[in-house]
Amino acid sequence: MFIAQALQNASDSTSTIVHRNSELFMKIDPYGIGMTVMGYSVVFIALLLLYVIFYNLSKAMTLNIRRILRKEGKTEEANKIEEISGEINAAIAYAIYLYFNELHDKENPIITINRVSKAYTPWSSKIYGLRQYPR
Amino acid sequence: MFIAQALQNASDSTSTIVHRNSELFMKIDPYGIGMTVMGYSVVFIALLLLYVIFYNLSKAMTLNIRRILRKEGKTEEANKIEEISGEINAAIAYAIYLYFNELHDKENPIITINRVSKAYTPWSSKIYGLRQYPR
Amino acid sequence: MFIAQALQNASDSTSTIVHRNSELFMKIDPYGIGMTVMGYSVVFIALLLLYVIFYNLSKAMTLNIRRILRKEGKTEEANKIEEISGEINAAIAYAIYLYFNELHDKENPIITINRVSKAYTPWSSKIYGLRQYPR
Amino acid sequence: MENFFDFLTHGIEQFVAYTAFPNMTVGHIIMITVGLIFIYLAISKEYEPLLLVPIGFGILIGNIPFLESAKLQIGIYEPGSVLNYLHFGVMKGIYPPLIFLGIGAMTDFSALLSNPKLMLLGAAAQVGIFGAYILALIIGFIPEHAAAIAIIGGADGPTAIFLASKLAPELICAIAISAYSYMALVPVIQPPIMKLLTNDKERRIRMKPPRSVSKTEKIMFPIVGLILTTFITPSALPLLGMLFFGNLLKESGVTKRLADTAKGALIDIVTILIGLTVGASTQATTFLTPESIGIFALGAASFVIATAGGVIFVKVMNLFLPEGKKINPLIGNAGVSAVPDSARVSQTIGLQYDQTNHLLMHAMGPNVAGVIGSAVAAGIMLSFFMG
Amino acid sequence: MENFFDFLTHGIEQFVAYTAFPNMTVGHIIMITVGLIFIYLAISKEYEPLLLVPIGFGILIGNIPFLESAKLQIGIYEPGSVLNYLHFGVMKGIYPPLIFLGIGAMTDFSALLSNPKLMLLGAAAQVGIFGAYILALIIGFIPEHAAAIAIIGGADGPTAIFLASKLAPELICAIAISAYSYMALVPVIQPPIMKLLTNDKERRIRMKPPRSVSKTEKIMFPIVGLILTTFITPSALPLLGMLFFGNLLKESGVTKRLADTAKGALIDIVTILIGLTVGASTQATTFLTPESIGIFALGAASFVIATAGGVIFVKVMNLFLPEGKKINPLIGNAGVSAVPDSARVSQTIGLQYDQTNHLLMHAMGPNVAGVIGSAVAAGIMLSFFMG
Amino acid sequence: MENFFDFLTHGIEQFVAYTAFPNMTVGHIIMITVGLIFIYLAISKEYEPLLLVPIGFGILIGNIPFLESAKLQIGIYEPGSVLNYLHFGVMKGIYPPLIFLGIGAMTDFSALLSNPKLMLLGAAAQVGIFGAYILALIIGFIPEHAAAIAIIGGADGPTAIFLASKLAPELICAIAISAYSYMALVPVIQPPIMKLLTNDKERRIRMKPPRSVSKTEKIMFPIVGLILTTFITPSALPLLGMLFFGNLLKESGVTKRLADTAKGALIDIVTILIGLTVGASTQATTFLTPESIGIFALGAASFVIATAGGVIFVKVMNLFLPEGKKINPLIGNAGVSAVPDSARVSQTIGLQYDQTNHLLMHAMGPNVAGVIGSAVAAGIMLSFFMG
Ligand code: NA
Ligand code: NA
Ligand code: NA
Repeated sequence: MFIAQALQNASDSTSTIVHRNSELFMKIDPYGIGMTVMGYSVVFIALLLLYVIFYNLSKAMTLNIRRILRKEGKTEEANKIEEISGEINAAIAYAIYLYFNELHDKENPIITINRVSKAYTPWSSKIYGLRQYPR
Repeated sequence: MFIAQALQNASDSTSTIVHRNSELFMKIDPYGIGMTVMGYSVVFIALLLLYVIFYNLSKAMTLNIRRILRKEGKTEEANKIEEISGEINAAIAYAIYLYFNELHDKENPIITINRVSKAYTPWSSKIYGLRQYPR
Repeated sequence: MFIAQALQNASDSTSTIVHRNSELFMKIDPYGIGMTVMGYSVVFIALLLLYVIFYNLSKAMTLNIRRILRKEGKTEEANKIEEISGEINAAIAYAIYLYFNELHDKENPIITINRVSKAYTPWSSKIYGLRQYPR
Repeated sequence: MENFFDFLTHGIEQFVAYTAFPNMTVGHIIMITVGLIFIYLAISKEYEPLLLVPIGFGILIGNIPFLESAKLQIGIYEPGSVLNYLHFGVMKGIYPPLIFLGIGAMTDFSALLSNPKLMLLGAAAQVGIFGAYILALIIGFIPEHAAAIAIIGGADGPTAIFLASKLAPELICAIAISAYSYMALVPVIQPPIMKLLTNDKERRIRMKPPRSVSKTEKIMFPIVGLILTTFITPSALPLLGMLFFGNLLKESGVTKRLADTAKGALIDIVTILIGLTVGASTQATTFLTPESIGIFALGAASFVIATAGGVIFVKVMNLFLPEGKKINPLIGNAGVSAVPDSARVSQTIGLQYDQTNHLLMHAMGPNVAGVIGSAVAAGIMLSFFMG
Repeated sequence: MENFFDFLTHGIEQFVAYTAFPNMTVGHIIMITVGLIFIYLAISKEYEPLLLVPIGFGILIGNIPFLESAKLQIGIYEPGSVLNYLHFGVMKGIYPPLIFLGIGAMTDFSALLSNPKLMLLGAAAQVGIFGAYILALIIGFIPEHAAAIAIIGGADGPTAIFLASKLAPELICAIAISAYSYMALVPVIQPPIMKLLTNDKERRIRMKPPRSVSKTEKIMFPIVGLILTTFITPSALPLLGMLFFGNLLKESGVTKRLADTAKGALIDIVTILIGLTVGASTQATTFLTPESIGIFALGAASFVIATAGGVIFVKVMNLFLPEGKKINPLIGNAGVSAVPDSARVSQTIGLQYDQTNHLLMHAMGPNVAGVIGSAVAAGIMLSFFMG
Repeated sequence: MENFFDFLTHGIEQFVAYTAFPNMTVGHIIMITVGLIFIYLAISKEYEPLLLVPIGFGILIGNIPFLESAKLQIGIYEPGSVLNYLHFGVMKGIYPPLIFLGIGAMTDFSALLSNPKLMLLGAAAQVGIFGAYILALIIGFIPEHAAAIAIIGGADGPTAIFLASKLAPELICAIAISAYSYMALVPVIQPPIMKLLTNDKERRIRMKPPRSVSKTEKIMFPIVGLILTTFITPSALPLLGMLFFGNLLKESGVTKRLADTAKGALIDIVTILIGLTVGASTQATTFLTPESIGIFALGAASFVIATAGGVIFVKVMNLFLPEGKKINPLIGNAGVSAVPDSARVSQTIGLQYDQTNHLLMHAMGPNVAGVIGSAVAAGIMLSFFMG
């Protein structure tokens, strides 16, 4: 039924459609329970999937990277992958500083992480070249 | 009469209205004396009011600020409020420099005043923090 | 005929015109030989003229500038006009560096030439003032 | 001559009639006061100044009284006026995706990637949206309006404006103002709720520092994120597409200059225009309505529900998490994606109970996840009503 | 085959017919020369280069002769051409307020605040506007055109374009070119008038250095300024609203990045587009008319009247001011708000008579006040004609 | 109640119907793969990343499957969608001239001015355009489409989009993608051809270092260049007018801030929008057609012809040039104006045969001349078809 309607909708103006659906909902979902149940679960599904994928991806990555590094003999770097307390403390320190100076600037999070993001990458190392180029 | 017209105008296109008024003026104010008298006086009234308000405001401010500073024992700053010859000379010097270099750049006036604008402010001193933040 | 058509075209929509001409070409220039002959020669004419003008202009300029410089006794500069091997080597060196760093940045050519472009200019020397002004 | 004095007197009459004074209403005074309060809070309290200063001044501009019948092309609702042209990007939902492009270019998702399970907190906080939807229906809003209002609970100005422009154009202004106001007030709204719902032991939970995140992960995130989230809710494409596009520009490492402009000149220009026009659209004659009051009430409610929802969700998660992996519920509020304010709140409150327990890094995760969460929620509502 | 040579010959015919040469008129040559002069003055004399280079090159672009009947979508007046799209912002008066936003963000009103009575000089100089209005009527322009032309005396390109777009769209181009030309020529026009109207003693008057201005005053100025001026002339809102908005972004201290963009990328982009399209709209076939000549004559007159008015007004004020508080009439010209050129003129002339008497700081006051003054004048004229 | 479960089931049905999964086709998968390849090449191989990253991500955005019948205003071809608004600048050919403005502001024509005869190489390479035109007609494209496709041989994205928007709007997307793809692949396409057509002696030819270029010459170039080229082909005005305008802003020396913005924020913003929308317009349902394949084949051919043409032309010139003035044919390819990539190719290949023979400087000349050459060619074709 909905689909049929959707197809038929194609001929109407947006607002007409919106309003027709709205009236429908007023009848069959007057308290929005249905909308809540479905909407909230979809939001969860979406982020849950994202979680699952990156949870496994990062696992794979870490192993993979460490293997590469080990091969290159960069053992200390390899271990660095695990813990970055050094950077993180610096980052936090800076974050706090920013925090107390109340710089309302969305870029803060970037700054706090910057050094971390310079971690080893399997991609072409040329990339780093670019980051320094002067605007 | 004008108002009535205005209300009736509401139904016409802009250009029609403009032209109707224009013809009206051609009849009753052929030399623009009326326009001049009224227009010029309104311009004066506007800026005169601005003058009156800020003349008194600044008076109030200065006293008020000096009181605060005195309370904080910042006597020398308190006096600085009155005269800023030091800054101003620097400012002028720079202005002259710019002037002879003919930098056609509307931002000059800012630069020439900058130090002055850093004068004491009753607002949250955090403000200064922001000014330095790197773009 | 074409012109007449053009004038008559004035009343039609762009796409109609385009299509009418297109059909015409399909008849009389099915293999695009005509288009090629004319188009390619016009491109050449345009750039050939540009060449002729700037070939002579630059000749004139160089002489003219050297004369001025000689008058001002800046002989070494005068000779510099001829050869800029110094700059050019620097420029190339930098170009190579950029090249190997593969900075895909259209501004490269500018940089490689910059110093060169600071050569003597008969225009008001004030110009230089501006180039340094801080954004 | 007599004619001329006629003109003078009439002219003065007319001039006076066109000044603000005879056209002023109580509404104008109220709104101008509101505008001044916004500006004061922005400057002296520094509540989201980049939003409140433009909006506040916009409110002043939008509420200078004028003779509307005279078609002087001043008001934002008068075709041909400059404000009306600039408002187009709000009415058609064009500005929000551009803002998201810039936000993507300035957001670092490392915090999220280093501890992916925090993504769920970004989902949890969206309960504020659906809670507000139910409340809105109860107090009598029709469903499409209820949905547009409910999205305020997403704590995302652009998302709210975008959804409202599709579902309830006549309410855009009130919804936007309400959304931005409560985002600015996050530091005031959230702390009491967080303290109410947590016990001392929970507030002291320490989380291990996030791990390093590789460049590859950061490059893959916007790509995988786009495909995954928009495959589930294609109608969130305008928002999420731009968000992830901006983020790829940032992380690719080879498009620095584009990312810099996207998070610099571009987002600044759009921020100026969106703030100014949203503010100006609060023209007293159209803004001061019962609906507006209802919208503000619902907005407050949605933020409370969202914050509570986030905190409680963490407490539930902790029931299933092993010792040492437990999450500090003080970062639950951060799913309310007023980036980075709600994360800062977690940090402050955390420090109040343990001077050495820095939660900011951990709170950034749910914080950015909340942006994605509310965009998805908006997408679902869109498809429900427009489909 | 025969057909093919037919095509070749016709093709060449057609090609030639489409080149500039057969379509060139004396007008084109004149205008191209004008464009070259603009560029020369801008580069070698540095008269307002940020305006004259774009306008000058725009004049060249607008006067490349082409077969107009062929609808190639080249000309600025051909629907569908790029120039036509970019010109929209001029025709609808959208660019001027955006320029004012940037000007507000780069203008420091301290000089004005430190000595508020200088505001009156900004009003005085606007006599140039009304003088020109009377002259325009006398030489036979119809009132609405006379008003649009008269605003040139305000020495404010954006204001002139804005008013013209509402009252005399067909004259925008000539009015804008005239306004910008004379603004660039301020250093040439004003000095003789200033010397003529002042005596040696007056020229040496020293004024005490302006006092410091507090941050609060600078923050309150755009707010109070907006409310006060637009309450009196709401129709000046599009210009003054943006001017004061930009200034608040600058002075608030918490919106630095928005102010930077407003006075940087944003105003630059609009300046490029406004200069280019205003220049290009001088298409010989539509621009070279008797009206245009009249407009240029009136423009010159208005600047002379404005300068004289400013200087004389100071002399009158001095009659009522006590010794030591007298104003140097050499800053009277600065009410002609070609910021900051007319202020620079005061400075140079002042130095010619007293090597140690720096008037620049004092002249900046009337200079910025003049911007407000002419915007108010434009507002009044708008309400008179559109009301 | 029964009603409610009805709703739930239907809701789920509907929700699923709106997700991407039921609407996905093989085409979508193909295009998404293409998008991922673009992004991979841009990031890891750094082929024109500033173009390929936006286009590649745009392809992803444009190929998220959705229920088109539901009018959700998602797709770039749905009126009212954000992408549709942003695509306007492509459809109407507004973005390309703005890009040219920025290119002009960042291009230094010194290399060309110091050795003007290199301009001819910029003309020679345009043979690729006309060669492709003939081929396109042979494989059966109608003339106006053939012309729009042929311009790909000009190796100029903006020029291609501009011409296509006038002659073949329905093919813009394929033409733009093809043009940008091959521009990115220049380092792969050209070397073999260059080596094939030159002998060892030629490859070692040394050219004397270019002479210094005076400021005056650099200022006169955009002015003379504009008048001369557009007098011959007025229809190239939108492109060449902007190119030379930008260059004057750069060289005038008095409009630095305008040039900086033109080659900074402005070109970045337009690049983001043009890349994103061109990519998004590859919506599988409309993009995957036989025409598109033909267009890609012709694009490749045109680049090969252009490169060969440039190299051969140099060899012909050398027959007439005296010893010591001969040109190294390895810079012949540079007439293909993928600035500065094709010039870089000359440099690398040159170094392969003589470690000390730097051709970059010399190759920049034909490189920038090629931009002018292809714009002129586009102008001619426009006048032929639109006249
Ligand atoms: Na959110
Ligand atoms: Na003025
Ligand atoms: Na080319």
